[in-house]
Amino acid sequence: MSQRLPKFPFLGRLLMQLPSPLGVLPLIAVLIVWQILQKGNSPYFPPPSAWWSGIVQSAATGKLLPACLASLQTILVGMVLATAAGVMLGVLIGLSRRTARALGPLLEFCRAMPPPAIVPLAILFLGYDERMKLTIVVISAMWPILLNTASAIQRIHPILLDVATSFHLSFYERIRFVAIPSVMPSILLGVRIALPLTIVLTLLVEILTSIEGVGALMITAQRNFQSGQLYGLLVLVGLFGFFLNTVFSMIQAIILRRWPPRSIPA
Amino acid sequence: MSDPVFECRSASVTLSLSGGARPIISDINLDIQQAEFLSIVGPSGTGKTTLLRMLGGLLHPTSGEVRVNGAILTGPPEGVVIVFQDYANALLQWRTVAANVAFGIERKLPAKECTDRVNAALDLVGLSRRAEDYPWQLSGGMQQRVQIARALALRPAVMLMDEPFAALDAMTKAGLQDELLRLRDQTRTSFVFITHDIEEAVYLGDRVAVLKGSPGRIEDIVKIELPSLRDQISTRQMPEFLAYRYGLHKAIGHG
Amino acid sequence: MKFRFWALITAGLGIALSAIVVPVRAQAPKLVTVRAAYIPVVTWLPAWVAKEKGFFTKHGLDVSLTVAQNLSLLPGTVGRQFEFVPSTATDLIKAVAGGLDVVAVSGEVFETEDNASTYVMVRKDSGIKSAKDLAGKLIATPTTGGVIHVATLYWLKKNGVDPASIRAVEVPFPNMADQLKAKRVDAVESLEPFVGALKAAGNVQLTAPLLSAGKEVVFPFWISSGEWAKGNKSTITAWKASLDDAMAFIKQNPDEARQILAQYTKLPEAVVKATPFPTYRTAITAKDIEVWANVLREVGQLTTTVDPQKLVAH
Amino acid sequence: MADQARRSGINWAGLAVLLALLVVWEASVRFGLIAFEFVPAPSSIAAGAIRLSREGILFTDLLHTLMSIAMGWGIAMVIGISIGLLLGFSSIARKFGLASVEILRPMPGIAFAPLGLLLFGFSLQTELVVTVLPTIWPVMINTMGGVANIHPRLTDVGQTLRLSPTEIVRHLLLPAALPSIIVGARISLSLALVMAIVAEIVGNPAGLGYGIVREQQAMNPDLMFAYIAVVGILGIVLNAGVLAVTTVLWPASTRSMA
Repeated sequence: MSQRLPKFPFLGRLLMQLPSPLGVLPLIAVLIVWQILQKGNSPYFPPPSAWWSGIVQSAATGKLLPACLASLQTILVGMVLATAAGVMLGVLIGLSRRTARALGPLLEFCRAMPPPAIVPLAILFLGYDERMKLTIVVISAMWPILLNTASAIQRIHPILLDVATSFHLSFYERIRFVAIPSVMPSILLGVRIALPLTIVLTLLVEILTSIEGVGALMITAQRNFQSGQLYGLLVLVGLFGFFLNTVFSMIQAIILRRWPPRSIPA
Repeated sequence: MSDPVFECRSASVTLSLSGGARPIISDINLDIQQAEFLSIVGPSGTGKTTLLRMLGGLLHPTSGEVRVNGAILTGPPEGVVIVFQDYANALLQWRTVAANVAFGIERKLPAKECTDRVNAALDLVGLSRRAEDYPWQLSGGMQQRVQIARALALRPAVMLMDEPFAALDAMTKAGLQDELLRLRDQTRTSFVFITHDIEEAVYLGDRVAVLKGSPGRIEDIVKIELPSLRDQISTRQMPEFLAYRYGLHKAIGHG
Repeated sequence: MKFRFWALITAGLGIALSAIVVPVRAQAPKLVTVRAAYIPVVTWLPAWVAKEKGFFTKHGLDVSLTVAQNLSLLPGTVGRQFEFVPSTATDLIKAVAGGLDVVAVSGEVFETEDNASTYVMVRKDSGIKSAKDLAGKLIATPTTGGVIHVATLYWLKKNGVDPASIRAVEVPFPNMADQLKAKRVDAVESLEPFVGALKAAGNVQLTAPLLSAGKEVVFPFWISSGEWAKGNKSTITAWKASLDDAMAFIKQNPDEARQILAQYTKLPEAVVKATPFPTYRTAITAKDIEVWANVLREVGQLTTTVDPQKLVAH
Repeated sequence: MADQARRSGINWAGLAVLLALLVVWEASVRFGLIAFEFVPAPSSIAAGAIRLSREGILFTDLLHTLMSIAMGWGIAMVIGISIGLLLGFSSIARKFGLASVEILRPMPGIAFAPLGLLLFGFSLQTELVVTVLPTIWPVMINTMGGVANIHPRLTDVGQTLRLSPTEIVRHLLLPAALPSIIVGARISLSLALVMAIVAEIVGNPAGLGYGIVREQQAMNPDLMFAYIAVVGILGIVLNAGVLAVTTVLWPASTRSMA
C-alpha cells in the first residue's frame, strides 16, 4: 500500500487531466467532409471556409474584439460568483437537513426558471448592465456546484466530524478546515460542469437582449442570414470553452495534488 | 490515591434509532487515575464505542454524569483526545502528515511552538521522515501513527483510543503497543484503551474493565499486577499473564 | 397547307377540350392547399378574416394558419414548412443578400402619414424633445436589425445624429412600458396597440420613424420562396384576392373584425376596442422594397447590392 | 433518523418559506412598493391560473411540455450515458474523442434553434434539438467521472470471483458508477425542463413556454406569471419525483441527496 508513488505524481496527474490534442481529429474530419460536400454557398450549411471568412469579416468591423472581451468578463466574473454562491448555499444545505428542507422547494422553483422568462424581470429591477447579466448567469449556472457541494457535504464521514468536534473547532473552523477541503473534489467537479454552462448562459443573455457580447454578434449574424459568420462564432466559442476548460483542468490538478488520487473527478 | 482524572457515576446512554429508543450502555461507574492505562474489553455490540464517545464528550449521558478533573462534562473536554479506529477517515487526507499533526494545536499556539511540538510528536511515533507526505501515501500502520502523533501534539491528559490497532498487522501492532507504554511513562498521560483483543488488554492495561450485555454494563474490573516493564515475548509467557487471560475470557463468556 | 390544316385541327381540339374542362372545374372546384404562418398581432388580421369568413375558400384556397413567435426566424421556413410567411423589407433584403431564395408576394400593411402605427416614445419628464436629445441614449427596440430600428436610425441620421452613438437593447413590445417607467431605457420603439397603453401611462411620442423613409412605406408583407412563386402565380393571385376581400370586409365591418382579432390575439377586450386598424394593402412593387434597401445602405447595414426587381414576384 | 420519518411527509418548512415570500410580494404590490404593469400580485396570478385551468388550456400546455421534457431527457440520457461510459471505460475513446466533446460542450444550444427550425420547422423536433443538445453534457460528464472514480480493486475483485468482463461491468462497475450517473441525470432533468421552455419560447409554439409568450403578447401579465409559476412548480415536482423513484429503485445511491 505504501510507497506506491509515481516518481512525479504531480506532473503525471497534471498531464492526465488534459484531453489529448488528438481528440480534435473527429471534429476536423467532420469539417473536411463538410467542406468537400458543400460546394455552393448554402445559406444554412455554409462550408467551413465560409466560416473563416465570416470571422475575418466580423473582426474587420472592429466589433469582434470588444464583444469577446465583454463576454469574457461576464464569463469569468460569473464563474467566480457562481462558485461562491454554489459553495455557500451547498454547504448550508448540506450541513443542515432543516435548511435543506426549508430552502429546497424555493431553490427547485428557481432552478426551473427559464432565462427568457426571468430576463425581463431582472432588467426591470437591475437595468441593462453587467449586474443584470451576472445575476442571470449566476442564478442559472450555480446549480451543479450547489448540488455537488451539498451532496458531498452530506457524505462527509461522521468520524471526520467527530474529529472536528473533539478538537474544539468552531462552526466557522469546521467549514473552513474540514467541510470545504473534504468536499473540494466535488466542488471542482461541479465547477467543471458549470463552466460551459456559464458560457452558454452569458451568450443566451446577450442573444436575448442584444447587450454587447459574442451572443449579440451571433443573433445579428443569424438575423442578417450571415450563416458563415454564425458558424464561425460558434466554433470560436467552442475553442474558447475548450481553452478555458483546459486551463481549469490544470488549476484543478494543482489544487487536487493534495487529495487522494481516486477523488479526482474526471 | 490522588483524585481521579475521569469519573463516571452511573452513566447511561440511550440512543433514538430508527427502531425507537434503545439503551446502549447502562450504569457505568469508572475512575481513571493520572498516568493510568485502563483497557476496556467486551464482545462486539456491547457499546464500547458509545462509552468512548461519551468519555470524549461527543455523546451526552442520558442519565448519570461524567466528570473530568471534577467538572461535569458538557462537550469535548480540554486535555482529552480521541484516537479513532478508522484512521483513513479520521485524518485530513488533503493535509500533509505534519499539517495533520498540527491540526489540533495550530490555532492555539504560536507557529514556532507548534512546529516544535509537531516535530517532537512525529519523532515519538517515528515518522519524522514522512512529514511532508500525504496520508494516502502511507501504509495503514503509519497512518494510525499519524493519528496518534496528532493526539500527542496536543499534550493531552487523557487519550481515548477506540480499537486503534484493530486493522493492523501483528508486527505493527506489537511495535505500537510498546510505543504507547513508553509514551505513558514519558508523558504521564492516562489512557482509556478499547479493544476486543483480551491479550492486548492485559498486556497494556493497569486495569482491565469488562463490558458485557445489552445494554452494556461494566461486569468486572480486573487489576493487572504484572511487572511495569512489559516485554512482548517474556510478559506474554508469564503464568500470571496467562491466568489473567483465562480469567477474562471466562468473564466475557468465551469460557 | 398541311401545316395550316394541322394547326386548325389542333386549335379546334384545344378549344373543344377547354370547353369540356373549364366547366368541370367550375362545378367541383378542387382547393389548392396553402400553408401560412402568422404572428398574433393586428397586422395579420386580414388573413384571419379571410379564413374565418371563407374568402380563401371562395378563391379556391385551402389555407392552414400556424402561429409563430419570431418574425426574423421565418424566412428559413419558406418552401419547407410554409408557402407564405410574414416578413419585413429589412429581413427580406438581408435574406436575399445572405443567399436565400425568397420574394415578396403580397403586401399587408403600409405605414402612412395619416395612419401611422409605429412610434418612438419617451417619458414625459425625460427632457428628450428631438432626435438630437437621443444622442448617446439607450433605446429599446423589438429587434436590433429590424425595420423599426433601422428606420429609427435613419431618422436620427437625417436629423444629424450619428446612429452609432445610440445603444440599443431588445425588449418585447409588452415589456416596454415598464422598462420606460423603471428608467431602464430612455426611449422605446413601440407599435399599436402598445402605443396606446404607453400614451395612457403618460409617455409622449417623439416621431413615427418609418415615415422618415417616405410618406407611404411598406411595413410587413408576405413572402414565399422564389422558385415556388414562379410556378404558382395563380395561387398568389388567389391569395391576394382573398386578402383584398378580407381588407374590404374589415373596413365595412370593423366590429366583427375586432371579434376575430380578439379570437386570434387573445388581447383583453379594452385593448381590442382601442386598437386602431393599420392601412392594409396587398399591392406591392419593387419600388416599395427599394426604399428600404436605400435606408439600410444609409445606416450601414447593407454593403452588397441587391436588385429590387428580384425581390418581388411578378 | 428522525428526519428519515419526516422525509416521507409533506415539507411544511419548504412550503412556509414559499408562502412567506408570496406574502411579501403580495404586500409590496398592494402597498405600491412594486408598481409595474408586468409584475402582478400573487393573488391575481393565482386567479389567472385558476382561469387558465378552467379553460383546460393550462393542462394541454402542461402535457405538451411534460411530453417534450420526457422525450428530450430520455434521448439525452441514452446519448449522454453511452458517450460517458465509452469515454470512461476506453482510454482510446478518450484520447481520440474527449477534446471534440470539450469543444462542443460550451456551444449554446439555443444557437441551434435556427438550424432546427430549418430542418424541422416550428415543431416538436425543433424543440427536441434545442432541448437535447445541452442536456446531454451533465449526465455525460458525471457518467465519465463516475466510471473514472471506480476503485481499480473492484475489477480485481471481479476477476477473483471469476466474473466475465461483461459481468464485471454489469454487476460491479455500473453499480459503482450509478450514484454519480444519477446525480448527472438529475442535473440534466432540470436542464431539460429549462431548455424545453426556452425552445417553446423561441421555436415551437406549444406548451408552457409558448403560454408565457402568448400571454405576454396578449398583455395578460397575470396569466403570463401563472405560466411561469406552473413551470417553477413543475421543477419542484419533477425533482421530488426523481428523488422518489431513485430512492425506491436504488436506495443506496440516494442516501446523500438533498
